[in-house]
Amino acid sequence: MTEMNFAEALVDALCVAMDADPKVSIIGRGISGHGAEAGADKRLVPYGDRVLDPPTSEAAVAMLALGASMTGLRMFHHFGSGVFAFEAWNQVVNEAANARYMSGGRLKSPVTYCMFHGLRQGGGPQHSASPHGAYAHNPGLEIVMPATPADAKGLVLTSIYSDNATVMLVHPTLLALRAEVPAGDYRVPFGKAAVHRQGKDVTIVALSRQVTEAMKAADILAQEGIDAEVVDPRTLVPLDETGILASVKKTGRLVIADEGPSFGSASEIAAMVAEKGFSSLKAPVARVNRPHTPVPFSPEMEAFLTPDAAKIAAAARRTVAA
Amino acid sequence: MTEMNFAEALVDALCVAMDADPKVSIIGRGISGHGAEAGADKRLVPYGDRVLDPPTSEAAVAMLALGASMTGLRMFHHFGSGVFAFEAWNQVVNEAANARYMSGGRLKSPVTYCMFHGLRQGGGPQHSASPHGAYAHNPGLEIVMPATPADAKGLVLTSIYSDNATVMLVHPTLLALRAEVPAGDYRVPFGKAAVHRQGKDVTIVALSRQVTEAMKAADILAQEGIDAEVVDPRTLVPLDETGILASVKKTGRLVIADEGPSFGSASEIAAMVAEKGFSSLKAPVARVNRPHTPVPFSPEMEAFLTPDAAKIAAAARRTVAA
Amino acid sequence: MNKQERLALFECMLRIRRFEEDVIRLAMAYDYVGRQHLYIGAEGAGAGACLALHKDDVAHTTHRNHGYLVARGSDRMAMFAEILGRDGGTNKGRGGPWHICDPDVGFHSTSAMVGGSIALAVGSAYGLMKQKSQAIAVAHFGDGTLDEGIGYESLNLASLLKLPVLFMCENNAKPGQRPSSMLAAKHLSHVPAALDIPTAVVNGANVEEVHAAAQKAVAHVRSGKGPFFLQADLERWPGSHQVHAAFPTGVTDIAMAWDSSKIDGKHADWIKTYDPILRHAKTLLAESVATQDELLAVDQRVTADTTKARETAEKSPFPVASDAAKQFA
Amino acid sequence: MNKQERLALFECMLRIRRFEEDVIRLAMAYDYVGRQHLYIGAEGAGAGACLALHKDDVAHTTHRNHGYLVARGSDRMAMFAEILGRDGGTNKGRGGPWHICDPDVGFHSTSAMVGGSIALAVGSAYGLMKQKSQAIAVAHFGDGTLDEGIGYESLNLASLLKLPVLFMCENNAKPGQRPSSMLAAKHLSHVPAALDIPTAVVNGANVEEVHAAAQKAVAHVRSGKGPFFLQADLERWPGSHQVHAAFPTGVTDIAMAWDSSKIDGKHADWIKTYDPILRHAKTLLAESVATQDELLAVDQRVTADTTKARETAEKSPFPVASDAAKQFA
Ligand SMILES: Cc1ncc(C[n+]2csc(CCOP(=O)(O)OP(=O)(O)O)c2C)c(N)n1
Ligand SMILES: Cc1ncc(C[n+]2csc(CCOP(=O)(O)OP(=O)(O)O)c2C)c(N)n1
Ligand SMILES: [Mg+2]
Ligand SMILES: [Mg+2]
Repeated sequence: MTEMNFAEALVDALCVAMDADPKVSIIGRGISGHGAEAGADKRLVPYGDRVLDPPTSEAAVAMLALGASMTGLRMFHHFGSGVFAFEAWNQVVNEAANARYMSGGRLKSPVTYCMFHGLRQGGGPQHSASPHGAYAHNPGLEIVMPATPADAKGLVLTSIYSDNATVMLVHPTLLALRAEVPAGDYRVPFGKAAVHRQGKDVTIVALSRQVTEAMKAADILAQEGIDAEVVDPRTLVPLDETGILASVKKTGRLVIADEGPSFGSASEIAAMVAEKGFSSLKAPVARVNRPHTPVPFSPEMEAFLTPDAAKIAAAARRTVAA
Repeated sequence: MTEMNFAEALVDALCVAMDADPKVSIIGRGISGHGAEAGADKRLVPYGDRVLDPPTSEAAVAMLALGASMTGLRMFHHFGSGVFAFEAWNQVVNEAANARYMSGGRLKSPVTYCMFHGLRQGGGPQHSASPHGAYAHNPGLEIVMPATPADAKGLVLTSIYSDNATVMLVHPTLLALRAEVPAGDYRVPFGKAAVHRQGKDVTIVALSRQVTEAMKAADILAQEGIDAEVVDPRTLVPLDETGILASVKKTGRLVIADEGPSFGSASEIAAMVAEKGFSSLKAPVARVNRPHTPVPFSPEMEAFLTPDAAKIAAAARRTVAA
Repeated sequence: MNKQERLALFECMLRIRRFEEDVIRLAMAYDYVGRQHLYIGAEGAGAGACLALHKDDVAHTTHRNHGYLVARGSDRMAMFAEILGRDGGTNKGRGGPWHICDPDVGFHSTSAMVGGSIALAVGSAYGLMKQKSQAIAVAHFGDGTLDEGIGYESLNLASLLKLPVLFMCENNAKPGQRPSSMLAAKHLSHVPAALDIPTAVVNGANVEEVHAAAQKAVAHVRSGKGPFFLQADLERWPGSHQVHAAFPTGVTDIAMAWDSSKIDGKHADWIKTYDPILRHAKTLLAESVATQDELLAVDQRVTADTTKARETAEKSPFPVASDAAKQFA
Repeated sequence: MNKQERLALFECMLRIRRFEEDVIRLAMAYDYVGRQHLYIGAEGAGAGACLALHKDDVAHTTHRNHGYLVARGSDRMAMFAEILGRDGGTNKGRGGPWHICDPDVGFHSTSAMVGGSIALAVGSAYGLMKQKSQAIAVAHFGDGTLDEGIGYESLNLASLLKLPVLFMCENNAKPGQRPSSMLAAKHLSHVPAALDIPTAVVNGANVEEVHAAAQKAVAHVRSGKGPFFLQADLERWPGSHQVHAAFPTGVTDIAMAWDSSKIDGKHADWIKTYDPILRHAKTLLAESVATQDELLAVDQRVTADTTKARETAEKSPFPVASDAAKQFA
């Protein structure tokens, strides 16, 4: 265990994988973003041309990664912002997602597509998307959203060693988050939620940066005598339905905190519980999402749209009171 | 009123719009598909170069439509299969969707993007997507899914005269469906569900081709003494929440029939009701979707995955028994 | 080229033709067989290129894929079975006609998206280069691929990184019909040339010309000099975009190479002057490389093999429907 | 070119420079101001091209957009206000610095996606042509756009349909730094040339050269002959990709054009030999088109206007936060 920030944990995972396996190969730059944590990427320099800095051709580069993965390389391709990856939508959701299944299992596609998502302050209408729900909607992809430095490391390593195409979404505001991270080849299993806080009154299922906000909300709620359980699915596909249902069974109440708009991840989690955990529910499900609108640049407007601890706490209060 | 098939109704709407307004302009070919209904497109021939047959460059062509719409043309762009439109994902969900809002309302973007979706028998892994849920996840777009010839005509005309970017998804197996269609400039409002059948025991919310299947299911159920109400939202964005909630309030039970996989439209409708109509619900919500998997070519496997009347009826029975 | 090689080209082309004819028969017999994009008429390009490759060279193909797989020796029974969605298919029935995958003979993913094959082949080339393989990658694609931005991006990537990839473009964008591409370039090959990729253009109906050019191109790529763009110009077979299964030019009778009275119908001209198989047969006869009987014997063998493969496939079982949502691990 | 025109080019460039300097000041003062992509150092290209346009010509720009808007007379107060996210901004604060939109002076959507502006401009050209307008469309974009497939597709569409669009490419992909494009083409302009689009290449630091070439290119496009590709080669301003607001070359003092003792710092060389504004000032002085005092007077006016616009914007209100989800109808 060493304390490091999320950006360092991401890069540490890549170094561990490259050291252990000559077939691991990386595409992209700015894996640690463009902010104060960007220096973490320096650890990649000694790996030379195992880290490819590609042209601004997202579609062809995504296919380069996929095609190379079919020859046996384990590819990790960072797109930068998730909206840049939109240029490679067909390549990720229709080519990579289907590749293994449609070959009848004859091909493997060990490729990981990583990208930033989220309301990041000043991203404006074109740079603020949180597309994890839309990716999860396309069968064949594994969808991964680390919320802590340790999970960042453990999920990167599991992604790299998965023989399926994986999409990982990172919130840039998490890059600075510091915590203990296990050393070496640490892997976090897919499909296993993390319960960050036990509670009995209400379940808060939170994704990515909203895990931090949910933990803050739980602190606020605790002062009011509301005992919240905070559950982070960590992977959307596969989704730990059992873990989520068990928590809702205990608390009877569900709040979902996610930056994505409607028709997305929070919708799926709510629907799944309304189907399979209906008898546990004592109150309406509540979603804390960004409203269904393009994202304005103006800072106060953006803040108005952004899910946060206060909004999560308010939803939890309503749910508990219902 | 004239009886015509869905393909003819689509084309009729385009002709009505082009006759009334010289600014209406079309891009694409095969609007009526490649099957027995393809002949309907012949009515477009006399419009000459108001119908552009473009190169296989989905991204640039989608932007051609968007850019032209900003100069005052009302553009209708048919992509062919929805998976081809994946090549223009960024252009539709990040450029067109944001254009009007991000200009502070100074630009209009009267562009309609039309495409086929769905399990169409033999489409296999790469040609069977139903991406309406993923489109709906991107704020700024209006999402339209006609299920009848009259709605096809009325929704095309409303789309063309909308000043926002609109995405319309058509199931190719609907093209042959025949019914009465109003003459002239007939428009169907966005955000207003159609109740195709009144019932008191269970609400079936169905989309696109599943409306036909839901009506068949309702017939089957009627013979068993179950009185199903069939509701077609017709537009996903805006969604007629009031109409859906009113139906669920009456029946207390909800089945959603949609070809899309999870993390999509059915998820959103289920979640919305679990939030806003929870007190009406007497039983778990049930979704009839395609399972979360790439789509195999093999015909019996594809049939196994495809939502149909029998599966809808089975879900309704379970719900009523719960 | 020696006799054996020239006959091998003939046999390879004929194998493709007989295969595709049986695909039409299947499409007539089974209504669920997907829309067919047949390789008839393009055999000169496919056979000429594929016989210049090594077994471990990695190819990616488009929707019009059967010809290459047959040329490189994929099991035809398994190919037919795939087209029929059977469990014994190359892809266990999951892929269907557009996605036939056979890594054993060098075929990785086949994409039915225009622009898919070229981009994946660039990826294979990257993977092969990083793993210091002697194999090269091949992108089989049509002129339509250069309409797509990803086609251009892929050419650029290959040129930038000097990747070992052969771009094998089949250009059937001939005037008269709606072309499969709409490119403002005066010549397709100006696009790769602008990106500093060496190019050559050959007549796709002349299998020996294609083969010689492909051998040169492959040698260039294999020697580490980077990509090469080989363009075979083709005339579209009249049934090449058929929605309903049909034999517009009829079943090929090899005797048409010496007895033109057997040729008739609306497309007699195509058969007489264009058909790359008959053309090669005529050359072999004219240059006394083979006799009519030798050619007929090859045909008999190929036809028998093909029929047997098809019939076996037709009898093979479907996968268990309820396994549809099971993923491969 | 007469004195008035040559001075207009000077004033236009200076207006852009003073604007961008104030953007840096704002970025230092307000932490929420988005990442800035400034037009400093490229004024020769922007002013040279924009002054060759008519008011109703429709332009689409990239993330590096301020210069064009200033050049064509967009209200600088509203531009500053937009950069500050204020209600009085060009886009009511919804767009921010990357998306400034001002149809009144010919600016439709500004896209911050590489490849966005070129593709939208092709669309505008299509719309203008269909409506038989005399106006033309202009795509302002950087070399990076030719990395993206959509850039290539857009060139092809314009050439195929003979659309009235000027492709105005600013190429700052100079060796030494990480370039903003990675193209295997020996020259960028080989790409449009392969697609049969006429091209010209000019030195973007020489505003008069750019302007003359732009006038010719615009005349070609306006006469209905189809698209034209004009490439201005530029040297990147040291702060052109700044994440944190800074003045790497300092605030421009026009007197540097005649008094080089005022030039110092790490980037003195760039200022002395490259700065397009000082370069033009020197020409105007050397050719006795203007005096030092005249130039200083222009600067005084421009600086005062700019400051006033900025200060007004800083005092202007934010939009009501709770209106964020309201759509425009
Ligand atoms: C991205 C995408 N857009 C459109 C299509 C539809 N489509 C199928 S085949 C084809 C033409 C392809 O032409 P070409 O590559 O030259 O092959 P050909 O059929 O001429 O052999 C098109 C446009 C597709 N498959 N993928
Ligand atoms: C589709 C997409 N991919 C990546 C980016 C990230 N990006 C922002 S600016 C830039 C470089 C653009 O280079 P160029 O167009 O030459 O403009 P310059 O900054 O050199 O003026 C890139 C890659 C983007 N905005 N959009
Ligand atoms: Mg072709
Ligand atoms: Mg540049």
